[in-house]
Amino acid sequence: MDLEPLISRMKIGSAGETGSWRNYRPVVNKELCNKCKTCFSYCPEGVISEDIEIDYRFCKGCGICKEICRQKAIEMVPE
Amino acid sequence: MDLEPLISRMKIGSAGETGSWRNYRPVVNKELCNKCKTCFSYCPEGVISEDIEIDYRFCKGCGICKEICRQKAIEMVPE
Amino acid sequence: MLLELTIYCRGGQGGVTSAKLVATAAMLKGLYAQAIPQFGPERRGATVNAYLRISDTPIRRRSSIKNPYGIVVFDRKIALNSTAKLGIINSPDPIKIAEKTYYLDATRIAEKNSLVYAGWTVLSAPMSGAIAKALDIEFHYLKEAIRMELGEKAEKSIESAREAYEVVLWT
Amino acid sequence: MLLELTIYCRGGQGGVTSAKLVATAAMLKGLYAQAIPQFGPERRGATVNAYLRISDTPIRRRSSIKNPYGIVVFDRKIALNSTAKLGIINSPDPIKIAEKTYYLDATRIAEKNSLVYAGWTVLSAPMSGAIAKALDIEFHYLKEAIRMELGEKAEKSIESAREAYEVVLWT
Amino acid sequence: MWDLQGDLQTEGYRNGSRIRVLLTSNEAIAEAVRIARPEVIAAYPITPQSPIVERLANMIARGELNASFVRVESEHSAMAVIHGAATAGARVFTATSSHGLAYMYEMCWWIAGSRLPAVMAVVTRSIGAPWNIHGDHTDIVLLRDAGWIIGMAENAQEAFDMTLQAFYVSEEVNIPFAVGIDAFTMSHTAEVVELWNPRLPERKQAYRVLPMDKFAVNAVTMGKARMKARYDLALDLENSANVIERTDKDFGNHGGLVEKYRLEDADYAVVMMGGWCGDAKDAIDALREEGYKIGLLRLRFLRPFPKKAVKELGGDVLVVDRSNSDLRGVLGIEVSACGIEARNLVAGIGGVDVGVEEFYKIFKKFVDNKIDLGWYL
Amino acid sequence: MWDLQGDLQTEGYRNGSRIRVLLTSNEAIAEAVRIARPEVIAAYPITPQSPIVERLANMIARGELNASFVRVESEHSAMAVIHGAATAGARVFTATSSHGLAYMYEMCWWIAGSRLPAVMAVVTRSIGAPWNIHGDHTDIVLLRDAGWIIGMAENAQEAFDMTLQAFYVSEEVNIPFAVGIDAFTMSHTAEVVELWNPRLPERKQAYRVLPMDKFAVNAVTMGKARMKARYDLALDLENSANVIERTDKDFGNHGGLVEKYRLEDADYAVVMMGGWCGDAKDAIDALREEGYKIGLLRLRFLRPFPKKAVKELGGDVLVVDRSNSDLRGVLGIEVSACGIEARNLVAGIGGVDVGVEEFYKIFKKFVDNKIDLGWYL
Amino acid sequence: MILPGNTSCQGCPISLAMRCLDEIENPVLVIPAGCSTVVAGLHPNSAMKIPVIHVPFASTNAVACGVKKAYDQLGIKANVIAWMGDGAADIGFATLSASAVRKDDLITIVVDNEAYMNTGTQASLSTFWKAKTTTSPKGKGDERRNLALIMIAHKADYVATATVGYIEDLRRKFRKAGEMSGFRFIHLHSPCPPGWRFPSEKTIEIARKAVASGAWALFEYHQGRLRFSPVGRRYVEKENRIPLADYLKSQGRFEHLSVEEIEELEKVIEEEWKILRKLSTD
Amino acid sequence: MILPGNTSCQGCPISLAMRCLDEIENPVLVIPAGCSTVVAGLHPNSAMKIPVIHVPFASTNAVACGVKKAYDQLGIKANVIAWMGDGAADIGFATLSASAVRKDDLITIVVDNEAYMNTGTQASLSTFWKAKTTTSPKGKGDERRNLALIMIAHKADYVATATVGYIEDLRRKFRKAGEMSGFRFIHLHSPCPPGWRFPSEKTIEIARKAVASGAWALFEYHQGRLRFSPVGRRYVEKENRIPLADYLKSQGRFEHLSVEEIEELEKVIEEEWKILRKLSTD
Ligand SMILES: Cc1ncc(C[n+]2csc(CCOP(=O)(O)OP(=O)(O)O)c2C)c(N)n1
Ligand SMILES: Cc1ncc(C[n+]2csc(CCOP(=O)(O)OP(=O)(O)O)c2C)c(N)n1
Ligand code: SF4
Ligand code: SF4
Ligand code: SF4
Ligand code: SF4
Ligand code: SF4
Ligand code: SF4
Ligand SMILES: [Mg+2]
Ligand SMILES: [Mg+2]
Repeated sequence: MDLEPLISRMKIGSAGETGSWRNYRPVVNKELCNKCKTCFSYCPEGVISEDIEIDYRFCKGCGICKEICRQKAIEMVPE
Repeated sequence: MDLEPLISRMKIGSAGETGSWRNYRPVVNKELCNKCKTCFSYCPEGVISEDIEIDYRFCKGCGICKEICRQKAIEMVPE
Repeated sequence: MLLELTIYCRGGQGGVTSAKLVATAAMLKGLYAQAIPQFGPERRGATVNAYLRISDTPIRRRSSIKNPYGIVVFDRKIALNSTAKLGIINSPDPIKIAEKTYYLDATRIAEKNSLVYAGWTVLSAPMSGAIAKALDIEFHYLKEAIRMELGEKAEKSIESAREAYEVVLWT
Repeated sequence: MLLELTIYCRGGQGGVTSAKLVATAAMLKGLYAQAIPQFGPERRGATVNAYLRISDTPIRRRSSIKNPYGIVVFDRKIALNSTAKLGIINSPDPIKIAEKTYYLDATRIAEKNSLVYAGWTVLSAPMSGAIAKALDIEFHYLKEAIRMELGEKAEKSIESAREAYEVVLWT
Repeated sequence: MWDLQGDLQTEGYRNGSRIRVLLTSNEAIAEAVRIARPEVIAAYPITPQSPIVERLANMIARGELNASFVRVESEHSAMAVIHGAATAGARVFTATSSHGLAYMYEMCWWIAGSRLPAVMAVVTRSIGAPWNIHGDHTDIVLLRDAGWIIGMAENAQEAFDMTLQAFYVSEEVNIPFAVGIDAFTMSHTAEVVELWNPRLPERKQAYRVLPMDKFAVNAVTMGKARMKARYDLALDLENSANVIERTDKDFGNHGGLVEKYRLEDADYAVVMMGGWCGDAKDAIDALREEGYKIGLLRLRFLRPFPKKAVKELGGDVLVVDRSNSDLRGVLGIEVSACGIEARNLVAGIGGVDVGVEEFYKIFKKFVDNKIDLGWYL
Repeated sequence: MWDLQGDLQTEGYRNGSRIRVLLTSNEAIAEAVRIARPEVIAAYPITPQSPIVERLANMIARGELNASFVRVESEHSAMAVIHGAATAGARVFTATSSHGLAYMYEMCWWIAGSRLPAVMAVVTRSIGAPWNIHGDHTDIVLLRDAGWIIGMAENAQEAFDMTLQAFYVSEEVNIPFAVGIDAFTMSHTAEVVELWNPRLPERKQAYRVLPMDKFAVNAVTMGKARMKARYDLALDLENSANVIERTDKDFGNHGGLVEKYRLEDADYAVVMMGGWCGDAKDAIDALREEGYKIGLLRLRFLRPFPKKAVKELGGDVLVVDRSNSDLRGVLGIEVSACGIEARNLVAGIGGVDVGVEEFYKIFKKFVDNKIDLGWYL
Repeated sequence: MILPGNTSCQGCPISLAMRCLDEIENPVLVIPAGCSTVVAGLHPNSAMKIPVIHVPFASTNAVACGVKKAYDQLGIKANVIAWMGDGAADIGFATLSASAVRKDDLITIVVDNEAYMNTGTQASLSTFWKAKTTTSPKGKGDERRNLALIMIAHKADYVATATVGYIEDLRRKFRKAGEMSGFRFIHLHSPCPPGWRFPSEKTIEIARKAVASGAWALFEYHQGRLRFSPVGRRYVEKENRIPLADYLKSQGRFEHLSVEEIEELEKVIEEEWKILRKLSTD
Repeated sequence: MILPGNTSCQGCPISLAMRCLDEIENPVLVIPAGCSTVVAGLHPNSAMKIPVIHVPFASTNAVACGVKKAYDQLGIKANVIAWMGDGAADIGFATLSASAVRKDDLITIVVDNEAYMNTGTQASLSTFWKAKTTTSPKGKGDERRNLALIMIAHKADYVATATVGYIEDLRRKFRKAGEMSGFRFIHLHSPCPPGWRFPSEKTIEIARKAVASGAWALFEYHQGRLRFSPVGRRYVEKENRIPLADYLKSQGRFEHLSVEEIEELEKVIEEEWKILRKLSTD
């Protein structure tokens, strides 16, 4: 019996490199950023690290990080 | 197409003459009865008429009428 | 040898149980047996049937019994005219309901042994005694059968069955 | 004659709609046509395909298109190397993606006509213009098709389609 | 005469009393339903059927269709709602797919046993586990014991025509009617359809229940009567073939229970049903060009099963199935049960794409005598 | 070794390591389940299946069976609970009938597709409308596409043995197993059974899901993989025949996929399944006495279908069916699909009583060549 | 609305409740599997003076909804009644809930005998905590579901509890429901002699003890307001109630309960009253 | 607990909520059909770091119950989570209700995006009154079902409402649920950009507006007591709230609403608050 059709295994990028979905790229202004980590908490994709680096391979460019940042430290730049 | 297998028609005594199920027969003592109609209201079978006559063809002998009668006007007599 | 019996009784009187007791007794005797209830809702007081098959070879058929060798009647009010070879009826007086009819006052026996539940006299034990007797099943098999079915609560039933086994008469 | 085209675009750009518009235009011209979306969840931004078949006889087949006669590319970022006869690409500059490639700046045309919804430039109208041109479908059929699909809201789209129809170039 | 509105913004391309429009089979079914004017519609979303119901919801919202649309919480309830409405005398419609059909399965039996006319579109889709939203026929064939008329269309035109015929036939014979179309390759593929507007008769049914009636329907029923009801259903279902054949000309002339494609002189016959028959026909044409005498018997109906047409098949027979029971396909079993020696290939399960090229290869193998029972994996 | 308690107050009549007791088939199944020691049981009441579950509930309450008994609100949930428990690695059991089977139908597909071992008793009963609580096989045959092993016992002994075998086979091949018995004539008929106590191996299954795992089961799966899964299931189901045949001797020696009764020299063969085969055998004996060379092929399994045994049938064949698909019986279709020319009688629907006398008449007609396709009404 | 000589057991609460349907005009009954199916008559007989549509177990409110929608479309007046047991409310709860949320214009009556009686007294979600049934041989482990309260949380247009113990109150509620429109829900306490194990003549007495002991609260909820019914109002206060044991110990299904267990049950019941009292305040 | 690069749409609330599952120890997810199925990964990939059992639409709580019962029998510790959309709660409501009454030891999380998103935004029982969906093209005619309130009426051991708009509060509730045992229910407000028709960057803003306008109440119910959550407590009082229109008008699905309709909605919402306030008193 071949189990493979029934089993799906953990994978980063289960939908591929979703960075290609982006129209806009979030860019963090390190000057303005106070490392409050709010963007880290609210990124639906979980692509912002605790030291506020964005993994552009997978960031879909939703813009939530930009909106949530009280410091206005994130800008959405057209791809 | 024969509809009969699907249709059931109204019938008194749909389960036959259920009076035969009785072990005890409720008998109304007309002396004691004040025609309050409580037994009429509570007979599950609906076999007590408004003037407190019991239809023994169908009375199953449950004894509810005897219990509910405040006048103790109904006695359960062994069949 | 295949014996088929139909039991006529009213819901609450223990017709099915009696079939089971006798069937178990037959099994203990080394025979084969079937005990069959009526298929459908059983209402207390309403007429219901049960069936019993006993054989010395495995019983394969399981359809309903149409022409029983014997009939068993728990309640005299269930009027019956049968052409069966064997009849067993709960009645203090002799009544002929089959070629050879056994009769006994099972109600009295049951009441004497206080086999009365929620106003209903349960006749399975005495009637099974009568049936066993009529079918030539030794009493000790029936006794064992009642024990298997009822466990510790069996004694009163065994007593009733024994009395029935002994007193039943035939016409 | 059976023409099969595969449309490559990103979710939200209007690839399926463009297929429908061109198919309808072909129908109005008296041809037969199929417009086929990708079968499954479409996510905004993700690469999706659509398919288009046009024929002068009824189209019976409905399996996927494996070796298209033409390919249509809505987004230059979707890199493509094809051996198709016909290519149509949204690009300000000539790029060769097929034997004969049409190109146009559909994004600019759409934006000019403010075909932008929720941050997404919808390219169905201009791209359908380019496809119609490449397939030799007269513009008035496409115009009618856009009316059928969009009703009163059709005008801006018709404009874009017309401009595309006129400006598209080929290499 | 025409009152297409809303989704059909214009009248398209007129062709006599017909108009040509580009529609998916889902949309074509919804248009047919509009014309049939059911009074009660209830359905539950499921891919790939949802667009049918959404389009109907739109028509109703726009006032183009005077029907009650009930948003239910499940398919069991969708079928229950139309069961109730049909009992009360309304013309009814629902649609489903796959797990939805499985979830309403009990009600499918009940409505058929109740002899209530009803029409359901089934957008055929694979049943899990595992999940898969694509096309095969494992769902619709499950109705074959339940006492339903089961049709499978090949294209949007036939989906439209068959849906209209479904209302007519169902109400004529008091048996529910399932109209099958393939997931996506039909349900979501837009193509040219000629719409037209037949005058369907008023709702007709063997009985209905009204407030002052004094009878019950479907009470506990003992053996003989219950068996008689089941027999009548089976018999009337068998005889519905006559109504289907007789009215075929009124509903698009698609051939009745079957379509025979290049069969007259065929030494090799393929038996199939559903949307992929179009691809098969193209493949057959190609083989014909090469001189192979091959043809297609397209089953338009699974119930009543076209036994006569199957039995008439001469030469070698290959059944290509899109559903399986065990290793065999469901059609394979049905065809063989007609006393035909048939080979059987199961293909296209879970939406596996089988097109002209594949059919060409399969049929080639068939005429070369290289297929017995197998799966096209 | 024996630990029968509670309902079995004594050890009955010992016969070596076996004891003889008087049990209904419902009770016999419950006893087999006790011996198999499932960890999770979930079931929903329905006539005539309820006594199975009540007996199990009793065993658990008395501490005789260490299982979790989940009182669910429906059959869909009953199957879902045992699906979940099986996924987590527990041995599981449920039981149902008729509408219950129809109501859990989606889950039946899911558990089979998931390749989870599980055992279900099906007390076969007619499916409405109209309501009817009596016996026929319209319910259990509905599992034939779903990927289940489907057995039908003839008597309480076989019900007991088959239930034990079911746990073994199901866990060996990773396919759920339905054990069928007839409503009332078996489920409620007490007869002599020899109980015995085989040592079943520990629970075994192809996979299970545990808290620290990092994989998903049954995610959305595209065509090829989905089709492969369905193929594997069909293939393994077909091959389960080997396991059934091989272990037949360990589970009562009932004959494997079929029982052949007086078939060796028969010119006339009857094909049937279920409890009424006992009556048929008595009728056959009577006809044999009269010199008719008639025998019975009793199908003990509908899936895997005993194709080989059917194909080996010589002479005239009559299939007596207790379920129908259209006018034909379900077994009639299956047997004919094996390339056998068979007559087909549908009988006993909705509990219509067909006994020795009736079978005698039917078989007489058969040998007199007076039956083609028909209903015994 | 039910005729004598039907198949109900002696002392059956369902038969009694069915008689009261004459308070409702133009009734059309939709009945799923359960004792009511049997009581309403076996083919070819119907015990009912009104039309009955028998339906699958889980489908009641959906079928009823379909019937009503059709009548509305066809211009026919009717009070469509989804009449079901507590078991049907279990399996059909999704359907019932959806019907309430849609505010289907029909009357739902749950005839609650606290078990699956028709299949032999198996525990339902309504079965009283610790009651013995054939699937809870040592007493049911979990508390009963409070259907009426849940229907209030659904914002049903009319919610009432009733009992066969007080027929006038029951009839009044049937009548009231019949005169209104919208989604109307009645939860009907129905002691069942064979299922609860008491003699058939005690049906009414036990029903009344349930009220007097606080085990069954009588109220109506309408237009956002909960009101206790006159007949049971004095039992809102715990001190007016009879001991719960009086109610429980008259039934075989509770024979096994210890004093401590009954105290536990009393506590749980009082918790429910607390919520009801909150809801009854303005 | 979900990995980057999954199939969720831009700005998806489900993906965000799934991240928070790391608050719960030993989780085993049971997921029925819905967006969550897709987000969790298409074969052969799983986007989740934890085990996922995909199950039929109506079966979630029952499968979860089976999983948990098996682990209990086999001596395995786990927090089994029935993770479903509002649509799965519709079709599976009987199952959910029974699970609550049985007090199954598991966590039920309803990720409520107020429609059947995965099949194309059809109205569910949770869909906000008057919201446009593909099956309510003129706005939905009936009010949303208040799942949390209904679960309170079920006496669930723990009931909480939460929102992706306040992640700390959400995480706290996940954590709390994970540390308890018994039947735990979390109703999670989840604004969905494509379904509600707003730009993907607005998910959080809209979620917060729901709270600030009173459209979404944040509370916990535990041991018979309802407590409003700190983050939303000030909106218990109507005068502290922002206008409901602020919330509604930021979404395409409410574009068509008139001022009067919004007032109607405000009234209905205030009625619900009334009940909640009653339940929060001692
Ligand atoms: C899908 C399905 N499952 C199970 C049954 C079997 N069944 C018939 S009646 C019944 C119990 C009815 O209980 P309830 O609704 O409380 O009514 P009561 O008999 O107690 O009045 C059950 C389980 C059925 N008919 N259909
Ligand atoms: C029995 C059944 N009916 C219908 C479906 C189709 N279906 C899949 S997902 C879905 C909607 C899911 O809605 P919800 O639970 O709210 O989750 P969401 O996608 O909104 O997150 C539906 C109707 C199904 N899979 N099974
Ligand atoms: S939210 Fe803004 S300030 Fe805070 S960590 Fe992110 S970028 Fe920096
Ligand atoms: S744009 Fe969206 S996905 Fe990208 S980092 Fe910001 S929040 Fe995350
Ligand atoms: S209850 Fe008693 S007093 Fe009243 S009418 Fe009946 S018999 Fe007479
Ligand atoms: S004994 Fe029962 S059935 Fe007879 S009259 Fe009295 S209440 Fe009615
Ligand atoms: S079991 Fe109870 S509810 Fe059912 S018919 Fe008998 S008395 Fe009535
Ligand atoms: S439709 Fe909404 S809930 Fe579904 S994946 Fe997209 S954003 Fe998430
Ligand atoms: Mg009940
Ligand atoms: Mg949702």
